[in-house]
Amino acid sequence: MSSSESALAVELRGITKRFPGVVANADVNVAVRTGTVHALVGENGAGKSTLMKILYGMQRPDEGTISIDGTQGDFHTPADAIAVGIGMVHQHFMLADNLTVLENVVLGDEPRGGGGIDFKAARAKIKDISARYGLGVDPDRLVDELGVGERQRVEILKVLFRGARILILDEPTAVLVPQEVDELFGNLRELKAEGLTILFISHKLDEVLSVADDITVMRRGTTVASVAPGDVTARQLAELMVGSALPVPELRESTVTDTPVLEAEGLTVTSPDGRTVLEGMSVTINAGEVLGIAGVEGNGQAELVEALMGIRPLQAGRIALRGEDITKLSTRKRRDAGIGYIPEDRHRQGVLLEATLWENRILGHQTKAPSVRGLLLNRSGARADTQRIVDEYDVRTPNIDVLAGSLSGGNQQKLIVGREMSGNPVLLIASHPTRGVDVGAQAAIWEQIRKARAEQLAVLLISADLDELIGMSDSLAVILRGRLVASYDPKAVTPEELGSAMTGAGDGEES
Amino acid sequence: GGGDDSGAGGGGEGGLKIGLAYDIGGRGDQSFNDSAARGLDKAKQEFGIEATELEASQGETDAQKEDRLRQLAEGGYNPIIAVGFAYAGPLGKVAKDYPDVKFAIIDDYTPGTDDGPNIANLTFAEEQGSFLVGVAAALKSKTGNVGFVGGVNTPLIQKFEAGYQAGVKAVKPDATVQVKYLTQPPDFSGFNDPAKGETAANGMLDAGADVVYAAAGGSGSGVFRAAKDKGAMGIGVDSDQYNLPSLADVKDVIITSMVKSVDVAVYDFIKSVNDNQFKAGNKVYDLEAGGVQYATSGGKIDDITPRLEEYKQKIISGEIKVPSTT
Amino acid sequence: MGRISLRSVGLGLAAPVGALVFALLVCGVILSITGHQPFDVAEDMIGSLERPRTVANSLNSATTYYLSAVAVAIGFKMRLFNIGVDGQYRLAAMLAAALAGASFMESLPSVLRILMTILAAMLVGAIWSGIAGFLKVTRGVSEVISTIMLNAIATALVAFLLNPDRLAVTVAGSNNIGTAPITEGGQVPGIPYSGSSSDVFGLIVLAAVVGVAYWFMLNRTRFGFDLKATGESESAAVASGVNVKKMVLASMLLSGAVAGLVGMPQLLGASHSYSLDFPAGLGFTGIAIALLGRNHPIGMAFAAFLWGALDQTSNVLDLSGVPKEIVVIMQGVIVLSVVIAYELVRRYKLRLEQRDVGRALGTTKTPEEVQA
Amino acid sequence: MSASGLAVGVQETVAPPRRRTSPMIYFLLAIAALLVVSLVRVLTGAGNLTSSGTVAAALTAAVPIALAGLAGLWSERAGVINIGLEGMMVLGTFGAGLFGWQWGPWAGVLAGVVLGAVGGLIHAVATVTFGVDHIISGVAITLAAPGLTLFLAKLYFTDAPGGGQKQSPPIEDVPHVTIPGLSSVLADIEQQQWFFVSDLAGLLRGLTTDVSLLTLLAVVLFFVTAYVLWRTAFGLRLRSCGEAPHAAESLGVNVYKYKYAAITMSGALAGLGGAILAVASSQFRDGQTGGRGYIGLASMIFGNWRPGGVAAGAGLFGYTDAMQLRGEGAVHALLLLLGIALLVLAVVQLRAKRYVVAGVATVIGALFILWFALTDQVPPELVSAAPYVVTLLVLSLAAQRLRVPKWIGRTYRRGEGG
Ligand SMILES: Nc1ncnc2c1ncn2[C@@H]1O[C@H](COP(=O)(O)OP(=O)(O)OP(=O)(O)O)[C@@H](O)[C@H]1O
Ligand SMILES: Nc1ncnc2c1ncn2[C@@H]1O[C@H](COP(=O)(O)OP(=O)(O)OP(=O)(O)O)[C@@H](O)[C@H]1O
Ligand SMILES: [Mg+2]
Ligand SMILES: [Mg+2]
Repeated sequence: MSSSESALAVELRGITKRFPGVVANADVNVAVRTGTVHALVGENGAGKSTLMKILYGMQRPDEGTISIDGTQGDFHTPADAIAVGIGMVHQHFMLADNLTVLENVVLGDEPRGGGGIDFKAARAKIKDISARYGLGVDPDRLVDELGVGERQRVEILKVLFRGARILILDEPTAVLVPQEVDELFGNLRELKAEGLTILFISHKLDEVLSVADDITVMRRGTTVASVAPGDVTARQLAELMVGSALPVPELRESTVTDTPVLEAEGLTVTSPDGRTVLEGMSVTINAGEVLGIAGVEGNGQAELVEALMGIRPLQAGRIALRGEDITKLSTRKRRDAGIGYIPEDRHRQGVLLEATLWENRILGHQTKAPSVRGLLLNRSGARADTQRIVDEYDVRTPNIDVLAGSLSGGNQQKLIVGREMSGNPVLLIASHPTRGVDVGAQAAIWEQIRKARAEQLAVLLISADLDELIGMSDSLAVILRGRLVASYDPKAVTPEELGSAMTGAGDGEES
Repeated sequence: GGGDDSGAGGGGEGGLKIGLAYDIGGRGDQSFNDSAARGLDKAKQEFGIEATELEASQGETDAQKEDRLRQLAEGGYNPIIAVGFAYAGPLGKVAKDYPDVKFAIIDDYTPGTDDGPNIANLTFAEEQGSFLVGVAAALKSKTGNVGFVGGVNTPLIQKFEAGYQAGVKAVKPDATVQVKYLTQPPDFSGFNDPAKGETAANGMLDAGADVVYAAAGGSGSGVFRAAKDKGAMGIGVDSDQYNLPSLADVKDVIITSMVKSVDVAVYDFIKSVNDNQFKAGNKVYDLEAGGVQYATSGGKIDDITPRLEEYKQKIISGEIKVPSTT
Repeated sequence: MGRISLRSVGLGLAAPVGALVFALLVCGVILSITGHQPFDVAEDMIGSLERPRTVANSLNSATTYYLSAVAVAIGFKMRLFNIGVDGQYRLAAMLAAALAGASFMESLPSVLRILMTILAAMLVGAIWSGIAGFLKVTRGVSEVISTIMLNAIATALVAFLLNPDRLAVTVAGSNNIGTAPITEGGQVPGIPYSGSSSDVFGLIVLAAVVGVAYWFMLNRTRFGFDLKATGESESAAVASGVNVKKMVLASMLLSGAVAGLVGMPQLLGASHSYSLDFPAGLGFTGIAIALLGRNHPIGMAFAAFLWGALDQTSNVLDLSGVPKEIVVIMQGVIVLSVVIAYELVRRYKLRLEQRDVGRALGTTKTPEEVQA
Repeated sequence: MSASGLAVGVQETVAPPRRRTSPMIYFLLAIAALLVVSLVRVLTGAGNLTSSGTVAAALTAAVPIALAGLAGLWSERAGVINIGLEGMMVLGTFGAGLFGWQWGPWAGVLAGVVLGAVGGLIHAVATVTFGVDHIISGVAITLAAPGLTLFLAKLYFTDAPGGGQKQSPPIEDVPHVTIPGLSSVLADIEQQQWFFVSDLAGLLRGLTTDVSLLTLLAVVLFFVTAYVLWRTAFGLRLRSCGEAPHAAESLGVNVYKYKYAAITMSGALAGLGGAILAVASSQFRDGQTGGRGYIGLASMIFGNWRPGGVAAGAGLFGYTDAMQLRGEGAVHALLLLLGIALLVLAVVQLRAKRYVVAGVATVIGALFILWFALTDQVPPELVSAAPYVVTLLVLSLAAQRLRVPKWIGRTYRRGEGG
């Protein structure tokens, strides 16, 4: 450990934080040297975000002390943390969509002038920072119009705008493509060169090893190790995190047949403001095939999925399921025809947080046994089948009468996967099926997809996790600005190649 | 029925114990209910009697009205006075169960309430009084264009309109009468919205009217304000509005008022019971009985009182028959 | 499980009881400040409940309030705010009254006549609320605005129709105006209540039926599931295959149909004619009761009775010189404090539930156990 | 229940990239509208359509509604639905009655504002501190306020001269102002009945003649609101609480504080609206607000949560209300106006290839024109519905590009974000 060699920017000692039913942080100790990039790793729910929120004054620790540059601090609100030069970019973006970039950035620290906000000064300062770090942010755009990458940069700008000396980045790379990640790391190195201290959380261990100066590993709410990147491999790090080996996404032998299950032709979708978001896209998936779609978020994946599900109207195009035209069918009819759907945002589309597990079992299957009988609900049928899913998919819950909202995200996801697999679908549309899910659950979900594929299920897999895509797909396509621009053989492609195709820089080959 | 209603009944031993149930608005509405209150006050002073006043609430049912009357009857109040036609149904039922209690209802004489031997119906010939103020309006108007602002579009207020129209036309057959009701039932805010009254009156004045009759309860003050701003004339309703403290600042435009003497009716009724002279059935307070009249306070119509008296006599004699519907 | 259910029963009772006590306290303070005796007032009100008539009248008020609340609750369950129950029931009652009073109805058998009247009212209510539903799904017009506007338009329409040239008849000597009285065969007889001069509305049965149907619809049918799902998360419902537009239209129609019933107990059981003094504003009371009863079929029944009883016992206050508006204040405070109490209890329950989940899953381990 | 209601039917708004409509567009639209109205005026001879009297009355009628709408805007911009506006207005009318009667109209206005603010504060305690459903709290306040005021009115007003159980003694009015000279010149032009010119003169005269200081105050408040909410740090923070409170929190903004400020301000403005109503009517009366709080709420939604839109919504309502109160003739002419407006809309929609809307607009428009042509008068009972019908029609046919504050109706608790 080299922490004694230079001054400490941040020192967390004995931090404990309890939530009802959970000890999120238990006697956590972290020391961060000034002018370094310090990575924090750990599986889902290990307590990383909680710890950072405590450092940032968003939550109060039950026990423990925080020292900044050697001085002990007592942060009641983020304002206190901001005052001593701490800035935080949150795991989930903290942006107001209906405000402009400028408004989002200056919020809480507005330059004043002439009785109001000095917009001119603010604009100049934002442009200046944006130019200096190559963030390329236009202060007058509405955040609503921005893509994820741009939003990320706005978040960083917010922090820099306040002149933070200590930056906390909670999973900043989760939504970025490799090129964007490189850019971000370029920025981080530049910041470090200026003497800033960076605290950085990521699940991507390669990244961590490439950018961090020090690494702290958390498990189950406490710090289990502090290591230097030179001393460990990704594998060792992973084992420190979970206490066991990492699961690998991979398919075994090919099960692809030549019976097309999904045939979509010329799908065109326009957004409410008239932009074409999906342009003449054609997709075919055969029984037993997993088609992976790679792409930077916001290039039409959501629209493709929703168009297939009948949630979004088509301007043009035709969709057939097992040879039958379903273009004009409603979402319900499509589900009845055998489409299962794992949505990307489970809280928005996947579960009713305030309904019980067994009621959530019925959701999406309101027309099918065993949850209904004619026009009436079949409560006992639904309950029994929910119990089956809970058992088969290892949903961790005390019983099936708890509200879905009281399960962790991973367990909610397992319930959704179990539900969508029931009733033997012929096509599964899976959007980011393992997003934000810890390794155990991840392995379980992959296993279920493999099993169904072996039983001739066709799968459309959309994911931001390139390893998952490459490992789980039989064929791969890249989506860019509403079109499929390239196809790859997953056995032969590297994440880097995919990444450049996703940003439009690569040259995909037909396969 | 039966059970709990069998008790009580007859009046108190000493002085009378009067129960009075107001319509929505209650004592102090500077209008109809207030007039009843004045009659009660006068009787109280004169006969040294005891009285309890209850009041209706917005949107209540007949059952609540009935309950109100029953509570009075049970409480030994006698006589009991119901102010307003809305009490008609409930009163009919209650009166049957309390044959010894004397009841009076103001503004209603419908089958069901007229047959009770213990109910006095006190009704008014509003159209007759309105006729006379219509005559006054026509005589005072220089433009031959007058207005009528009704508070809420109900048959009762339509009676005022009918008489007023007839009065105007009697003097100037080709005169224009502009008519506006502020709200439609069950939105009774038209009796409570001077701003609406002012807007409506302004519209009439802009369209050439120079006298406006405000049969609009509390909204009248807006009508008078409009008249005052535009140098026009206004006619009040129910009581002699020239003398109302709440209208002191606009009183100089109020040339007359169609006085509906609810106070007289209430007082007379109490007196009749007090003197053991109660008479059931309809008592019409018309011009002849002095139940309706035009006010002369302020002296603005002194010049035309002879003409008005002339018409009044013709109505009393039956020579002119005033319509009660338009 | 036994422990949990005991706990939830206790918590379930804590909220309303605590709130009621709080509301009484507030009113007591107001009364004391203004120089009245809170205990005397309470005694008067409770005392008046000993009169059978007051109970019967409370039941009658509750019947109407309950129907109104169910109409509102159907919308609430899927986050539709039908402020228009008021206009819907008035228009429905007026037209149904005109139909029921029409002379050609006299020849029909009583049951058929009543049935037709009630169906007509439901139809009118549904059409009127359907306009708001239609505008919402086709044009995205907020139902809050459209129902406010439709209330006022209904008022004008009723006034227009309630005219001797159209659907109304005038009675000589009366200052009232209304539809032709419904003759005996078209009326619904009351249920005698021992000791009371007024009967209990026969249509209290209808209210009960509506309540059971509401419960059944919500908890036992696919439609009800879709309705609740839409209310809990529109986006999740859409993804599950619910056609939200159809649901909006359907639930607005349903809500309007129930709203159409609101005026029926009063019309067929007491007034027998729609006239100027037909009670107005019941739609707004319905909102308060639905909120108080938390859209729950039984909860709303209690709320409706509480409300009715408060209304009916208020008459007695004027007799003792206490402004009866204290009751309205009490109603407002009860709504607010009940809801605050529920919220506090809900948070507490959630914490308990999370703790249970945590305990069951063993995530509450200490760091030592983890490291082991 | 609660929250902002269902999004169904509302066209998703994606702000058109960087296309800011210039004020010139609005100006030209207004001119075009006035042209159509004056055309109809000439065709029908219904002078009331554009007379200064109508405009003045419209202004007076619009002010309390506009203030209620503005009140709603303050609250909802901070993320809290305020359906208690009606109740807060009632408190305002009572405050004005009680204090205005004894200490003059300005004291009354102040009292109305303070009482309204107290109502707002209660709403804030319930919704912000206790996380109560916003609708419930609002309904409870609307329910309790008239009860409380009546209770107190009986105590204070029953025996006062000119007062009663349900009304206060008279309140004096505040001064009214007229731009000297201008009014009479405009009056002359208005008299000429020239096409457009006279109509414009009528419009201007109505807006500059005999205007109550309270009306001016209301107008000023609209500009102040626009400035404070969109130009100052306070306003930015307040709006951010309605859009993304956790983002605001993460930047050190005390969300509770801003919500409290916004809702209290909301109550104060609603109270002001009520007080103005009472002062303009010379007294407090039970039931005086007559649903204006709800109409204000409607005008706020109509106005897309923007001050200019709220003013337009309240203005439209005030205008049609004034017109219907001032004489039936104008409402009859309104049929023609609506008919023409609908046909214009049909053409616009046709060009945008929205055939269904265009078709419906054409049919309804033709029906209105037919109704106009075949009758001399709208039945008086129906006339009173004019403002509501017009508002509903405008709303139904205008595209619903509403942008609701994102966090509206939802509970915010510190430390639960991210
Ligand atoms: N506000 C809260 N209330 C209750 N429990 C919470 C709260 N926030 C976090 N937790 C719990 O604390 C634990 C740690 O959560 P935290 O978000 O810090 O994990 P994390 O390490 O950031 O995970 P991830 O990798 O998924 O972001 C979780 O088990 C979660 O259940
Ligand atoms: N703000 C909060 N309030 C209450 N409980 C919370 C809160 N945030 C998280 N939790 C609880 O923490 C647990 C899971 O939270 P956490 O965010 O760590 O899960 P996760 O596995 O990371 O899933 P996700 O990817 O959806 O965040 C659940 O029990 C949830 O109810
Ligand atoms: Mg998480
Ligand atoms: Mg985290």
